[in-house]
Amino acid sequence: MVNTEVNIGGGLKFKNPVSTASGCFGYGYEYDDFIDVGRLGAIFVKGTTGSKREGNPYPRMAETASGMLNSVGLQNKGVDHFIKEIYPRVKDYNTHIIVNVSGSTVDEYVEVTEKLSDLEKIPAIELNISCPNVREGGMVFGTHCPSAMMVTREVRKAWKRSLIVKLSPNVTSIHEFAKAVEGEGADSISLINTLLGMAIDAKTRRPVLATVTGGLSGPAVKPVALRMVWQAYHAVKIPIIGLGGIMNATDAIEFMLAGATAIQLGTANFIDPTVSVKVIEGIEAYCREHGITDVNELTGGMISD
Amino acid sequence: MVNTEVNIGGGLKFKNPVSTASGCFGYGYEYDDFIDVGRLGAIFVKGTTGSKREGNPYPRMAETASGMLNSVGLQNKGVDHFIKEIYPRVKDYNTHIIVNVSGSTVDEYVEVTEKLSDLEKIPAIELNISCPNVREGGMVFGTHCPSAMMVTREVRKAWKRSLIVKLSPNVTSIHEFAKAVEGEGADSISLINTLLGMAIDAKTRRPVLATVTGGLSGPAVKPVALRMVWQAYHAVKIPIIGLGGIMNATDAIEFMLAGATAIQLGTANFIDPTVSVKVIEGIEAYCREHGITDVNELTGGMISD
Amino acid sequence: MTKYIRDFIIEDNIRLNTEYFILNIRSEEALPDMYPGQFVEIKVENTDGVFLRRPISIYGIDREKQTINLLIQKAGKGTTKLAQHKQGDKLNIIFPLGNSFTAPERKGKVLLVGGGVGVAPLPFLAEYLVDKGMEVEFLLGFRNSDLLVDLKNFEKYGKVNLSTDNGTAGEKGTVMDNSVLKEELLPFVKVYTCGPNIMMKAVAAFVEARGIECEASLENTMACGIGACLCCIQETIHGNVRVCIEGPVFNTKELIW
Amino acid sequence: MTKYIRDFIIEDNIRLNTEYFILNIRSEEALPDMYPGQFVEIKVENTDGVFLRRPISIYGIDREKQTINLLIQKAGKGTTKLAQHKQGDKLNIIFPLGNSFTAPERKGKVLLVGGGVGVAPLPFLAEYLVDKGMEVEFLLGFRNSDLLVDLKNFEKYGKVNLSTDNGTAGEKGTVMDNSVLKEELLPFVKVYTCGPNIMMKAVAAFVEARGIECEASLENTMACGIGACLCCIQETIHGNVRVCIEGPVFNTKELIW
Ligand SMILES: Cc1cc2nc3c(=O)[nH]c(=O)nc-3n(C[C@H](O)[C@H](O)[C@H](O)COP(=O)(O)OP(=O)(O)OC[C@H]3O[C@@H](n4cnc5c(N)ncnc54)[C@H](O)[C@@H]3O)c2cc1C
Ligand SMILES: Cc1cc2nc3c(=O)[nH]c(=O)nc-3n(C[C@H](O)[C@H](O)[C@H](O)COP(=O)(O)OP(=O)(O)OC[C@H]3O[C@@H](n4cnc5c(N)ncnc54)[C@H](O)[C@@H]3O)c2cc1C
Ligand SMILES: Cc1cc2nc3c(=O)[nH]c(=O)nc-3n(C[C@H](O)[C@H](O)[C@H](O)COP(=O)(O)O)c2cc1C
Ligand SMILES: Cc1cc2nc3c(=O)[nH]c(=O)nc-3n(C[C@H](O)[C@H](O)[C@H](O)COP(=O)(O)O)c2cc1C
Ligand code: FES
Ligand code: FES
Repeated sequence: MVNTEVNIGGGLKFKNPVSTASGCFGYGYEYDDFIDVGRLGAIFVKGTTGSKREGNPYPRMAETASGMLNSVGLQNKGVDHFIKEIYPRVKDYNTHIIVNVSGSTVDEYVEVTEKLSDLEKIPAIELNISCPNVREGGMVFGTHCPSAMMVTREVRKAWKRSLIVKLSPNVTSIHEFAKAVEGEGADSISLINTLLGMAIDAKTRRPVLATVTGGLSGPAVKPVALRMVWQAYHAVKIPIIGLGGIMNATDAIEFMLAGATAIQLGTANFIDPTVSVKVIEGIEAYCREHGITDVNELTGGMISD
Repeated sequence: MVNTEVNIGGGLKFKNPVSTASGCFGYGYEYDDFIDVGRLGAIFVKGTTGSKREGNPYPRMAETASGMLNSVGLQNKGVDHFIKEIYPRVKDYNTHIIVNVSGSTVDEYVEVTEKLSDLEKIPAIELNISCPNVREGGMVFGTHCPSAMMVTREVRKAWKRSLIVKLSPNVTSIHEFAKAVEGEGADSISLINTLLGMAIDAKTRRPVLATVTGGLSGPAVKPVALRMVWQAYHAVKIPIIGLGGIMNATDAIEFMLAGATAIQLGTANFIDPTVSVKVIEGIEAYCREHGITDVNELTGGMISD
Repeated sequence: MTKYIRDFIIEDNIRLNTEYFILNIRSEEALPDMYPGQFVEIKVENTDGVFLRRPISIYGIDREKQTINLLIQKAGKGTTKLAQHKQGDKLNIIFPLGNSFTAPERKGKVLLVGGGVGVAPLPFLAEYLVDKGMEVEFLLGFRNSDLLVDLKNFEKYGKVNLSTDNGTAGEKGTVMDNSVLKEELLPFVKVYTCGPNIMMKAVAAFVEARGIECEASLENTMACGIGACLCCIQETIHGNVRVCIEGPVFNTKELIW
Repeated sequence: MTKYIRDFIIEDNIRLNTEYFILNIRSEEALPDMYPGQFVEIKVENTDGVFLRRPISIYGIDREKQTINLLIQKAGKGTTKLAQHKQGDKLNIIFPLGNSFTAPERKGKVLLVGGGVGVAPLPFLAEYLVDKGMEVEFLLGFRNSDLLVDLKNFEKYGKVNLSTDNGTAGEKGTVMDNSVLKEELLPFVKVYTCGPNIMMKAVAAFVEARGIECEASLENTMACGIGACLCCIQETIHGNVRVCIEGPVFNTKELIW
């Protein structure tokens, strides 16, 4: 038997290191038909804001080489809707529901956080300071270190349970941000959010996305994500949740070897809605084959001379 | 007839916007068997340093999804060897030979630049402040704005002909660097160099590259490169040479629409050594089809409402 | 409605003309309920430049044989690869996706307007409507006579009015120029349309103005196809909704387009 | 030597066993000069996860038929795709690449040591050496008898000594355990080797210690194959050199490995 339980910090444990990324797994129930979502370590739900947002105009998606750009822009019905309509529907899943908290101002982040505090079955929030698809806030917090610190500090005051801060890859020094939010009391960090990218249609000479730029995800970004997880691992002591282009168990294991305690699957769910279960099983199979009895041995287990 | 001549600044013109990227086209003659390299707008040769460098240990390459990582690390025989052995061999190509000037210290950059000044048929240098694969210098200059400014300023003093500064994508705000080197007298900028990435072999649990991290290139990075060209275009007045994942004429046109005056082909040459000629012909065909008589109309020609 | 992910086996790949082909795919297990207007998402493997699944409408089903027909136009890399598939090849499919067309409240004649590959969901819809006692008529537009597709499969259900841009088959012009829309009193209780947005908008405007209900099946670019990513949005009077869940079929009155 | 980029047509794809196959590919134009040890770079199209070309040694050529034989082991995604190719398919090839093996200075007996897919360049080398008047003997190592490849093509040129890890064919053990290397006075004027690095190092150390010249064809990961990228480096007494240009064949004395 392989022990697959991992400790995410702030008193939070996942029964296995495999979770699904915000914005890529709806609220979980979209995948009910395909898998038992209760098998997941956790589900990170779509970015949730203070009030309802319509998101960005269409088109919002562009396929790229081994990846995709999106400019969804935090479309969601707001935190109150989440509490009233969605929470009752998902709270009894046999996995952790973690809310991705988003906003344009520190006050909005805090407002959302406070409202979520009343929900017993939300063991953690993921503070999204890295969305590239909103005009104000979002990525600005994630690419300006003092802002990242400030919003983490304020949210930390409002949230007693596990606090995960999701970092933006659109920065010069990821370790600086990792350290900074650790200093402000983050229990763990997740990375990476999407890389800011762009697509043009040469035929029409127009940008493909209505917002011109969008967030790049998928296997294309994996090498960058892996590098950032490795850099962050050497900068902080808190656990790291790694993501960015993970498509299978091998990718997941690479992220763990680089320093991740757990991983998230994003874009991969679009291509194979059953991928998360395959990754759970694949990690266990890898451990058995390699005589690893505790999945935690993988974390930071890269051998380098 | 389509006018394909483009103005790179500092008195330098390319007969067409298509050139080949440093480190990806050797010194040009490696491609003699496949194409008439004289058809190119320019050839950017391998990064050249003050003295001979052996580069990084093997392995130096990892294939990734729609891309590759390299950690060559500026292996070259030094500027004196270039002047004595290579220059005589390439100077009479019917195209511009542009030397990619690399180094670990400002003095080294200046030394290389000064030595190249004597070579009549080198109309421009490309200042490489963005190599992710050397320990000191290299990318440090490209990711720290005051350093980028300093090295540009010093090299500018030593170089009278066209000065192209090659920017690193591993920064939070590319426009800041673009503006900064423009302010120090760069005649044009080229971007992007490689994105810092990493690969791990889950089987051996070791990094694939001897240096652990390396530079990501190829179609995977194209959306990021295109976005940065577009951002830089809106930040500076000097011409931009765009690159990063260009594989065909359509990609090249997208970079021009985003704001590039010319483009470079890097990794694409490895997959098809004749690609550069196909791109030259493809751009002309596009112009004819779209009734464009001057390729310069493409630059910044993206239509956005 | 439950969604499935399954490997289908290609039973037949019928080339109709230079652009269109029909894939007949078979499931090893019984097919679940499916309704006209619904679509499938196909994984196109090993094709340079194709990363995401491709949405394709259900053209027809054969419950007994456990097969689905797909009418596909070679539009780019993914569909061109699909055109090359041979009998016996496997295709991984997520299905059935999206909502479906709805029958009119009262019985009568209905018009099904398709343009190009937008004709794909119409035979399945016609079958459904005929079953419900409607009288079906088609109005189909193609660029030219070389691109007509599988007309017999439409004629089974009702009269086919044709338009081609160059007049090489049926009437010359777009569907909007077709005489079936010119008649003073349109005899239709409901109009259904699928095709290029510009065509659907014109059809919708025309029939709405005459007090006739209209449903359109919309184009969109999709990532997940199952409501998880919010990439496939359409602006409606209810805000931005997902074409893969709340659509692809919309009452045109609800659309802001 | 001039390099070419050309589409070849697959004439035959011969499955040898579960792992190995031979591709026989034909050029429409006459073949240029090629030498043993040289390789080609194949573009493997439409294969998920394959971006760069794949280097494969020249296993044999037929000048008249304008064909090249390649002996390939299914190692991963690219070679597995190649294994699926059929007669008539096209393959884009850059060739001939790299330097080549060299004949010994004086005539005599030579030993060609190959391990696994490393046997690939040896028949072409044997043909060349026999032409130059050498007497050729092979020492080939495989994991087991199921993986023996095309031995007749080796036997044409000289005696074949076999080793398998489990003794199911030839002698049991690695090539280093084979009795042909055990004899007190080795009769060979030169030894050539190609296979896993660990094997080649052992062979080189052994024969060098006995004053015999040794050439090895090295493994490496390549991006361009034509000397432009500096990715395929080998450390030598002359510094880091490119395996695709200065190699793949090296006098083992020059290697720092
Ligand atoms: C609900 C739905 C049902 C559909 N039903 C059918 C059908 O029954 N038969 C059929 O042939 N096609 C159908 N389509 C369109 C089909 O999905 C696209 O033609 C296909 O995805 C193109 O893929 P490709 O790889 O061949 O083209 P690509 O190489 O990706 O692109 C080629 C061109 O097609 C455009 N394109 C790409 N994706 C789409 C898309 N989703 N919608 C419209 N244009 C697109 C691109 O912008 C580009 O100009 C349907 C689309 C949707 C959303
Ligand atoms: C000069 C030269 C000549 C060669 N000649 C032959 C030949 O005649 N027949 C033959 O079957 N093979 C030959 N090889 C090896 C062949 O190139 C690799 O097996 C092939 O590139 C693997 O591609 P893949 O996509 O199947 O494997 P991948 O899916 O890319 O990888 C599968 C495994 O193979 C390893 N691998 C990948 N590339 C190489 C490489 N270039 N060298 C060694 N291991 C690699 C990977 O690390 C991985 O473990 C030669 C290599 C070189 C450098
Ligand atoms: C369509 C889409 C919507 C997303 N929405 C959110 C979001 O609301 N909040 C967030 O933090 N990240 C969001 N992301 C980013 C993902 O959670 C993830 O960080 C990113 O896609 C990289 O992982 P991947 O390559 O596995 O997809 C979104 C990504 C996609 C593709
Ligand atoms: C093998 C390799 C070597 C490179 N060497 C250099 C170099 O010496 N100097 C430099 O400025 N850029 C170097 N680059 C970066 C390329 O010039 C280019 O900026 C990058 O690869 C992105 O373009 P591409 O995606 O078209 O390859 C190298 C890239 C590769 C792949
Ligand atoms: S395609 Fe993902 S929500 Fe519709
Ligand atoms: S593979 Fe590029 S130099 Fe050898």
